[in-house]
Amino acid sequence: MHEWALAESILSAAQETAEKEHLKTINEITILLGELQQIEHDIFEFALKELAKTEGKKLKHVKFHIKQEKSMLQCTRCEHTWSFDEMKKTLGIDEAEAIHFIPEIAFVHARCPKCSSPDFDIIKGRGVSISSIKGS
Amino acid sequence: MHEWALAESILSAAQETAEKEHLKTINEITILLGELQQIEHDIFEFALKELAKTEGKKLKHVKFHIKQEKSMLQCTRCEHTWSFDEMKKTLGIDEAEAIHFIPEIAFVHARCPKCSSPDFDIIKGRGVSISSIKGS
Amino acid sequence: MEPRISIINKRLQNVKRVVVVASGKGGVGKSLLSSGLALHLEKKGCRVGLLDLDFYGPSSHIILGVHDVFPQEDKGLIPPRVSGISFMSLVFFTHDKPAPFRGGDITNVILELLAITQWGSLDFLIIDMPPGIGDETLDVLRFIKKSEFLVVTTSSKVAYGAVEKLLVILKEQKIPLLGVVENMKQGSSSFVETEVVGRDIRYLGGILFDPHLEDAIGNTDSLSKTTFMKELVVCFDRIFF
Amino acid sequence: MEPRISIINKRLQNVKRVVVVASGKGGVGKSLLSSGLALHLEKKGCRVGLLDLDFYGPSSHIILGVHDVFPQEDKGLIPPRVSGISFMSLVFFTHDKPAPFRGGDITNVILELLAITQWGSLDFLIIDMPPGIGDETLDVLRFIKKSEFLVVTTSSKVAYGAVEKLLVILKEQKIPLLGVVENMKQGSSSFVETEVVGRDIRYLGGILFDPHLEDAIGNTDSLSKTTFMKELVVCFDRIFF
Ligand SMILES: Nc1ncnc2c1ncn2[C@@H]1O[C@H](COP(=O)(O)OP(=O)(O)O)[C@@H](O)[C@H]1O
Ligand SMILES: Nc1ncnc2c1ncn2[C@@H]1O[C@H](COP(=O)(O)OP(=O)(O)O)[C@@H](O)[C@H]1O
Ligand SMILES: [Mg+2]
Ligand SMILES: [Mg+2]
Ligand SMILES: [Mg+2]
Ligand SMILES: [Mg+2]
Ligand code: NI
Ligand code: NI
Ligand SMILES: [Zn+2]
Ligand SMILES: [Zn+2]
Repeated sequence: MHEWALAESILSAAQETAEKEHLKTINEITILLGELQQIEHDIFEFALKELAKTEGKKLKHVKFHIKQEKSMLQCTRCEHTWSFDEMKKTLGIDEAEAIHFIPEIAFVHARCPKCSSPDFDIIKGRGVSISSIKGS
Repeated sequence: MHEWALAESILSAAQETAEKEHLKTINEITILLGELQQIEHDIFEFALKELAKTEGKKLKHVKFHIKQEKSMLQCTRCEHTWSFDEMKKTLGIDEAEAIHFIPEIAFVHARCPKCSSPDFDIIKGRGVSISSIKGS
Repeated sequence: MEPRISIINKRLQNVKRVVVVASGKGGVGKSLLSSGLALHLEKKGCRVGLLDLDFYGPSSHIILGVHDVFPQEDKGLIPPRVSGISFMSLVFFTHDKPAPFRGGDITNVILELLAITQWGSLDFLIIDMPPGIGDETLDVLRFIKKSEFLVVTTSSKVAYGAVEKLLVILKEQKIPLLGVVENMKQGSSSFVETEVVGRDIRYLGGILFDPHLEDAIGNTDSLSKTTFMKELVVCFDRIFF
Repeated sequence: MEPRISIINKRLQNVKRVVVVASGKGGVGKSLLSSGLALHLEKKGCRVGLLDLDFYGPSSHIILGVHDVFPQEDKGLIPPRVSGISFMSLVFFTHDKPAPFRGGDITNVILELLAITQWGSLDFLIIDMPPGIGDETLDVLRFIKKSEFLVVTTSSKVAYGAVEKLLVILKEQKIPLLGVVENMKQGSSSFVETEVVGRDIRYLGGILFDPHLEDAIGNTDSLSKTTFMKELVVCFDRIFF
């Protein structure tokens, strides 16, 4: 359940935004869960809701929209693109779990499926990010 | 006149594109000159035209469109943005010339005008780039 | 929007001091000094954390002889205790394989580690840095506002040439600078001391080259008994106690 | 579209061999070995270039005692001759001030240097690398297809732990690997040799710690007379001649 730590960062960023933009309440936060980090929707939503209860009045009535974001990896050497779905097949359980903790561990345990290079980029779907915060 | 070396890279990239996309001739190359690198339009155009003469038939009738690209620098720490125009005022002649050779030397000789941080990004207008190559 | 930045202060709110052991140069003893300092502070009764941010050549786990431990998952990751020190390193995830990261990846890894690690209450968090003034250094300056730098050099002109560049940046940016340690001294040249003092920076003293240090690597009891550690204590006690 | 990548092969087309002096670890002697190797090859009658890619701690100009020279502008930049070596370094542009680059900047600087430097005809281009397996290493692998790596380590477990990671990557990627030099040897442990040979990599020999080397830094005549250089010649002549 290290997901709590990331959920906490979402609420803290929301508070910061409320502060900066002088919002009285935050109504809605839209969150992207990048495929590479393999975070379960339900666990994450549960953590967010539990945490929101103790975050004070600005987050009392917040709604969370959680969307999955497909991953895209691209090789710097041969320009081939692929996804975590495909990468996963070559990973052991420990390796996939290490990527769950730190998505860049993909560069340690995985290679371009076409040319075997370790020099690739995470183009999309890395981890947890905020796509929008709405308040009033 | 180190500009020749960069002009040469444009023609070489054009040849490569012609090869890759099976083009018989290259008709037009649109080039951006990023403000930070301080390359003079006329010198660069002259170099391109001279070099094109000896590049073989694919580049015999090529037209060059050279556009200036305004620069934008942004501070990672305070998010302030500025341009090379503004930066230039704080630079000595040697420093500006060093940036002409290697644009990243800006991180050596310049700072964020608002917070003095060396941790800024070149968002736009770094140096020579190709915006399009047209052929048939 | 990047949510992780905003949680970092909270993660470090019960950490009293963050000591960043850095150098413009590699191989000057940053890692030995980081581990040595952490062990010493722990012995003195302080609560100490050690974070290894050298991802290409992580060394702290080798020096401390870390085996068969893993962070505990509990609303984040709780670093395992190693010789009384809360220890965090990427090797828990890399399984000690190569980490061919580009600069942007480094920033992401640092952000992730800082966002999910639950250090709890500490008197000192020691950070073992890689060499240079690149992404790791810029990110520590950016994300960890309470950083205090401890800079390591050797007596060599080549080493000091690189170290000086870090000192220039730290002074210019008005970053708290605890001072400079001159490690692996062999001769009696006062070149480094003169240079450092000339820049109005505290010279913390020299530590001699210890021919027996290598044999103590991987065993914290042996390490504590080296002349290296005796000299380290002299350098550091004058700034921390 | 990035035009600079496509010109690099042409810039290096009359360079017979590119020798990349690298290590996972800092402070193991990459820069001393790069300069020493360049000086030696030049004495043997080869046409030699030396490129310093360690932007945070450039050292080659200190070792060779480079002063008051600048590249000549002629359809690019022609490196100045220093003790008979065509020498290129970012210090010509930084004026030896700190270069706080992030990874993406490093890539841009390397691309720019490779695109505009006119090396002419060379038998050897020696590249003095920074430590690690980050942007510089990945970019050399990406942009300079004829790279051959010469890897430097010391006898220390901590140093070899980092060096091993570079070796793993180079072997895995099937990059030409000339071998490993064990520098600054002091004891007689054969730990490094055993490890290297066990990975089916050529062990090029050891070079002893030379207490007089520091005094020769900055003066190529003195450098040529050190025992360091004598031992270096023994290690390298068996691969280059
Ligand atoms: N005072 C000392 N005496 C002898 N050897 C030392 C001393 N300090 C460091 N070393 C050795 O020097 C090498 C580099 O030290 P390390 O801590 O790994 O440097 P860095 O972290 O700066 O790269 C290691 O082999 C280490 O054992
Ligand atoms: N064989 C040797 N004997 C004594 N000192 C050495 C030897 N090789 C390197 N050195 C010293 O070790 C330090 C690190 O060398 P350097 O070439 O700068 O390493 P790197 O480029 O790997 O960081 C320098 O002070 C250098 O003078
Ligand atoms: Mg990558
Ligand atoms: Mg920058
Ligand atoms: Mg270290
Ligand atoms: Mg070096
Ligand atoms: Ni988890
Ligand atoms: Ni010019
Ligand atoms: Zn590939
Ligand atoms: Zn700023």
